[in-house]
Amino acid sequence: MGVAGIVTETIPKILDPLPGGRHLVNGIEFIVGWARANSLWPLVYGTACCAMEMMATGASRHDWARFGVEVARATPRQADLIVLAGTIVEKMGNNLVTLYQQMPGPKYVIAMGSCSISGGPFYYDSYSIVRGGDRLIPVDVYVPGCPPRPEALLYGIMHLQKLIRKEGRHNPWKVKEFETPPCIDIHSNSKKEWVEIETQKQAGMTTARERFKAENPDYVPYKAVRRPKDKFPEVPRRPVVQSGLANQDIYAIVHEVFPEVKQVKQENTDAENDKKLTSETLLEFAVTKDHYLSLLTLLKTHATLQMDLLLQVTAIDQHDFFHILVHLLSTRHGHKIFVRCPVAGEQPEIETLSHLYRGAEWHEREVYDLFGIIFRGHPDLRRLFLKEDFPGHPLRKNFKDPSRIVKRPY
Amino acid sequence: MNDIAFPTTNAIGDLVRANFPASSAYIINGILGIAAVLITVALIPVFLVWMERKVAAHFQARLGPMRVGFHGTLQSVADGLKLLFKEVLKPAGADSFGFFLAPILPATASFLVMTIIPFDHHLQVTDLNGGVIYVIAISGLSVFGILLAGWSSNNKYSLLGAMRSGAQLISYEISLAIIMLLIVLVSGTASLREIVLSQQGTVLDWWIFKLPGLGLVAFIMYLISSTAELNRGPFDISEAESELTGGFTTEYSGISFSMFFLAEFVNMFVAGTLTTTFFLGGFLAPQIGLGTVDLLFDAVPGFVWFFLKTCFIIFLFMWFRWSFPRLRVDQLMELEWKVLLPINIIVLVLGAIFVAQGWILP
Amino acid sequence: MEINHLQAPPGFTDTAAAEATTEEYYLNMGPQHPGTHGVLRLVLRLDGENVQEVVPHLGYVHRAIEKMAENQTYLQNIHLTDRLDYLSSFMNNLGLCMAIEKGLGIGVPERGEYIRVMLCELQRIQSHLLWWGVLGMDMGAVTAFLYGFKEREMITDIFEEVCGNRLTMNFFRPGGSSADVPDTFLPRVATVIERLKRALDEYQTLLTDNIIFQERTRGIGVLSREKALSYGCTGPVLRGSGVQYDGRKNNPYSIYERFDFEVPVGQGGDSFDRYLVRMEEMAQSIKIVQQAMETFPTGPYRSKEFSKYRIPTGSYFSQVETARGLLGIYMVADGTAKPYRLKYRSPSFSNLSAINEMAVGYKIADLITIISTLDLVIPDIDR
Amino acid sequence: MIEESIIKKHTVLSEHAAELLQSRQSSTVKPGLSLSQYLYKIGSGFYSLLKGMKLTGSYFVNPGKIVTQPYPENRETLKMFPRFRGRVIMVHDEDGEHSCTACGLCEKACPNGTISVHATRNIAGRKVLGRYVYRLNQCTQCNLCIEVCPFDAIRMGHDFELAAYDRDSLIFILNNKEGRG
Repeated sequence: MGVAGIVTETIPKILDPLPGGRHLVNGIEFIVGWARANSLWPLVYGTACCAMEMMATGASRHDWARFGVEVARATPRQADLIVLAGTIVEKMGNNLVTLYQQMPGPKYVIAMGSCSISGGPFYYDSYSIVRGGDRLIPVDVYVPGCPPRPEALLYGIMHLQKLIRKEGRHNPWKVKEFETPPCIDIHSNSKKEWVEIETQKQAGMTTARERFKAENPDYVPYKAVRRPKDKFPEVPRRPVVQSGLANQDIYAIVHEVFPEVKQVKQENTDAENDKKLTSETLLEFAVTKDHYLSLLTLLKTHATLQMDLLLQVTAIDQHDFFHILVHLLSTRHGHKIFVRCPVAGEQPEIETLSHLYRGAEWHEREVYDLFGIIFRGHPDLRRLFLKEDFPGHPLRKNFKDPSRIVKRPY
Repeated sequence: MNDIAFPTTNAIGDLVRANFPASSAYIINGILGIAAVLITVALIPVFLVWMERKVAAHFQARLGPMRVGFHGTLQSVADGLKLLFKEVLKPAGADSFGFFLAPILPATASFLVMTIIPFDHHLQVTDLNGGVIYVIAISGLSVFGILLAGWSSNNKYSLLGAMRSGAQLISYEISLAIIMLLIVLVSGTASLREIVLSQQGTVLDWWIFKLPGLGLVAFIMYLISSTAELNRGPFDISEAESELTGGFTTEYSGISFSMFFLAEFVNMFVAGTLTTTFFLGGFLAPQIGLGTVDLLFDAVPGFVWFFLKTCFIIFLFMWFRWSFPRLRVDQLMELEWKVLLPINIIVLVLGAIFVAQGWILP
Repeated sequence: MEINHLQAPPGFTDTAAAEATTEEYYLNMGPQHPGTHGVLRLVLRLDGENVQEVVPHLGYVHRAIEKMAENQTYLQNIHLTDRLDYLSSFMNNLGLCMAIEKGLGIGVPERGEYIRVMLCELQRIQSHLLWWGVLGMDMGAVTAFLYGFKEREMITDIFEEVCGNRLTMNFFRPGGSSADVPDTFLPRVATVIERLKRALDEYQTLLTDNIIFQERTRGIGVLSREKALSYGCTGPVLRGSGVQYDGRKNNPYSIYERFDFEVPVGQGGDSFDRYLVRMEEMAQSIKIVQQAMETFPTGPYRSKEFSKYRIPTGSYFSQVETARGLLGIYMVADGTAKPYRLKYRSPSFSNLSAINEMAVGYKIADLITIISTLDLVIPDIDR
Repeated sequence: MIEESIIKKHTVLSEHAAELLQSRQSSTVKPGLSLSQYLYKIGSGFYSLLKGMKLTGSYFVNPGKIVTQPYPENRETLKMFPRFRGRVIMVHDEDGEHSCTACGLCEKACPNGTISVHATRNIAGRKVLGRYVYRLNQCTQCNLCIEVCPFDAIRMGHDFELAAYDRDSLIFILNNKEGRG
């Protein structure tokens, strides 16, 4: 509780009965409130886009130092204000609570931006979001916006200063009890409530309706005027200059070495000239599991292809099997090659590419984390984004976790 | 040579000596002196915190504290009061004795040094004839506070910060001591009052200009090493916010943190006063040689000149801090041992030659 | 995850040298740390001040954008790309719009292309200004942070006037942009360009020429050419290591081949090279914006508007050179109004993966400088 | 045969940066600087520090360079750009009528489920707008709803001073009256 907490509680009990004691107590409370309000030291904490607007508020043009909010301390020990700038994610949740508990004495929280108020754009369909900062720590002021303007944050800070000045005797150290509202689908919930009100209202309206129809039979309904749709011309696509080797040459080179590797037929190309590919369609090879590694070593080491940069290794869940996708780019020529390899089974396995491209380590860890595909020979296959004890692999189409995901209603 | 009649007499001291018995008068004078120093030490950080934030703001093209009193004058009062009423936390596993002793040491070190600084002819608590040696000894004390704070708060960042500042303060004390040695050598006395009086005469008699090129070089070296002593400016590697989150003050909150905060600004004031005492002629008014202007300057009491010069030096410290990036630890050590130390030793030797040749009349 | 000091935490190669004279320890630069630009957590194995090994932990701002993308229409996905790498939100929008245009086979009128190029280049300058400011603050020169933001606010005013929001614009649509540029746009851009030129010289004196800055960045965090390619780094990090690859030149998209600008390439691959590459890029972007202003065409700003964007089945890939590197958007459409799979290849993800290569052997202070010259945006990594 | 032809020679950095790079090559060689290099480095280093201080000094000396726009004091003169997206408001003409016909297009276009359009049947039995619920705490001001509205019924307002003490006060009902039937 700390010394000063008890002091501000017990002073009034002693001084009130004394003559003029009340004015003295109010004087002390005013000064203490004024001091706390005018020297709010924010914690250096920012997770996402709102942190940029918080930095802009701290910069020269908006300059929150005018309010005494200046010494942005990196340690929670010397900070007395957390501005929840940015999305709060489940994994960051308990770190945020420990930060809040590490802060001393009278501490205040501003929830900045709709992510920290209610989960904002990530409310629906996200499995790793905390829908609102006040589910973890008691929030004093909510500043809506995405991100809110620096002036809006300054208005929020002035709002908080008003709150602190009024605090006075009430001991600010008692952490406010806060209840965490359940994660319900607000959108369809409000529709359900409206339907109940609506049925009641319509039930009572039948008699009024006949009387209205009787009184003015020639009632003509109001016709809303539509906004004129502005016409935009149809513009043909500009021919894209394909840098590097043309798709056919690459296909020819690969076809010599791997005759059975076929070209993934892009549905949007015209059907009959399967071979003649327009320059814009992707060159995607469908390869089986056993040729996967040898094809990729060929692509990397081939003298003319020189695919020296691995763009990404990712996967697609095709309901009964997965597609492993490897995207390669040649920085010398500029052409790109896409490789697709189907893997089946509940816990599919494939060789790793980390000895070819060191960057593949992280991409493969992400695919393991989100899809559950094992990469044999991977030096350090752990979950990359989610916590170790996260149930299941979320990017699979059949991932069901009602406790975390709120389905989008429309 | 130094008993020229000075206009201001030691009025208060004589008053006390007049109507109190001899033994108690000495004690009362001492207590009054200490009280005066403590009051100034309490008020100075309040002013300096405000000055630092306004100066930093104007350097950065912004306004700084504006709303908390006229142009933010009450801002540092609000900060101090808020820190007073904050909860004081001790992290689990922290050694409580060391944890709460640490903030006191740097503050006491700077209070002790304040006792012998000559603010004016008679505005000085005591005048030790070994003043400079006393300053060197006491300024070594603040290192203990920082090391103790770093070790006892059971946090890797504070330990890192404390080790860094330990190495930094120890190595920069050497070049500080060498330059003080040069001043003692050149002015002939070690008592601060005598050093100031040895700079009497026109502005050119100040040590910064008296020794031809030497004084300026020594002044710059002194500025650099005293910024490093303060853990400020390009040398704030001990509480580097962007690396060690808070350095040795990471685990301190409330009143214990405000002791470190206060000690930093009092130290800055002390470093400013020492620079003015050694190089800019302490409380002496700058005589330029034009008759009327000299009289006008003389009319202004000594301690006003003293504070003006100190504020200019403090402004320089702030200017360094807000214009340069931070040095790395090993670059800092390299700067001290490979750049400052050789130059200081050369300056000391040249100073000795000047004195031996008798070019400067101490 | 509790770190006990004797057993190496996960991810570390357990090669604590037996005969190490000084005892190594593990330091956790936690998710909330001023030096990690957001919520990136680094666990370092330190020998005194020297970094022996760095293991980044991600996921502290993983908001599952790719799972959400499968349940949102294409227009709603464009709005989400702002929040990926919020310092180049125009370029993210452009990436997804180009993928959709490739799917629907629609073109973009001249004025729409010019608006896109000018706004993207202005956003590149704005992002580099913020990077420059935060680099200065990470190295101790807090004044650099405020000077960087001073100019950045002017460009933010242009964006606010054009699209209404300062940071997350959601302005581009497949076929052009959602609204025309107001007529005060060109004069305002002209004044901002003049002011930026003077500002770049100021930055030259404040940081680039500063001896302390050069001492702290020269020869620090060297990333060799092969390592950069093998880790998949792109953008200024790759060009700093000497590889001449810039998406706007090597794989030209939109109308970049009409403007003539150079691609700065460093030699040594250390922090100072990456710094100079970005400073030079700012000057080049100013050149592009000036050329675009001179030949700014009139006419329609977007092509035919669709009420429902249904993209025929197939996989499409579009690539944009954002301020941090190559953003690749791989879209698998199944004919309905919602994408079947939308994968964002984020540049910071690969740039960060090379941190262990660059930071080993240097001090903690250098690690902060290296992270700063990587110019990371953590939500771009975690998506 | 393909490599050289394709890559156009890109000019390396501007002269200044190139010169720095050359001098960097020499300075990364750490062993020992010759005395002249050592003194030159101290001299040029000291000069570069002074130049940096001159720049910050110029900002300190003339207050004309201060760019701060003091928010609460400049409230009267502070005007948002015409296209600024504060929050969604419903356009009401002089006698309080709005032109929303509860078609629900904006509800479907919104990515975050911010808008709930509740239709009701009025006295004449026609479907009109009953209650237009707008949850500002979820809105990301992406302007999709306003672009899709066929009747220009909703518009982006310019107010940004919307901070509140509790979460529920950020849910607004935008229409004053039932829709015109």
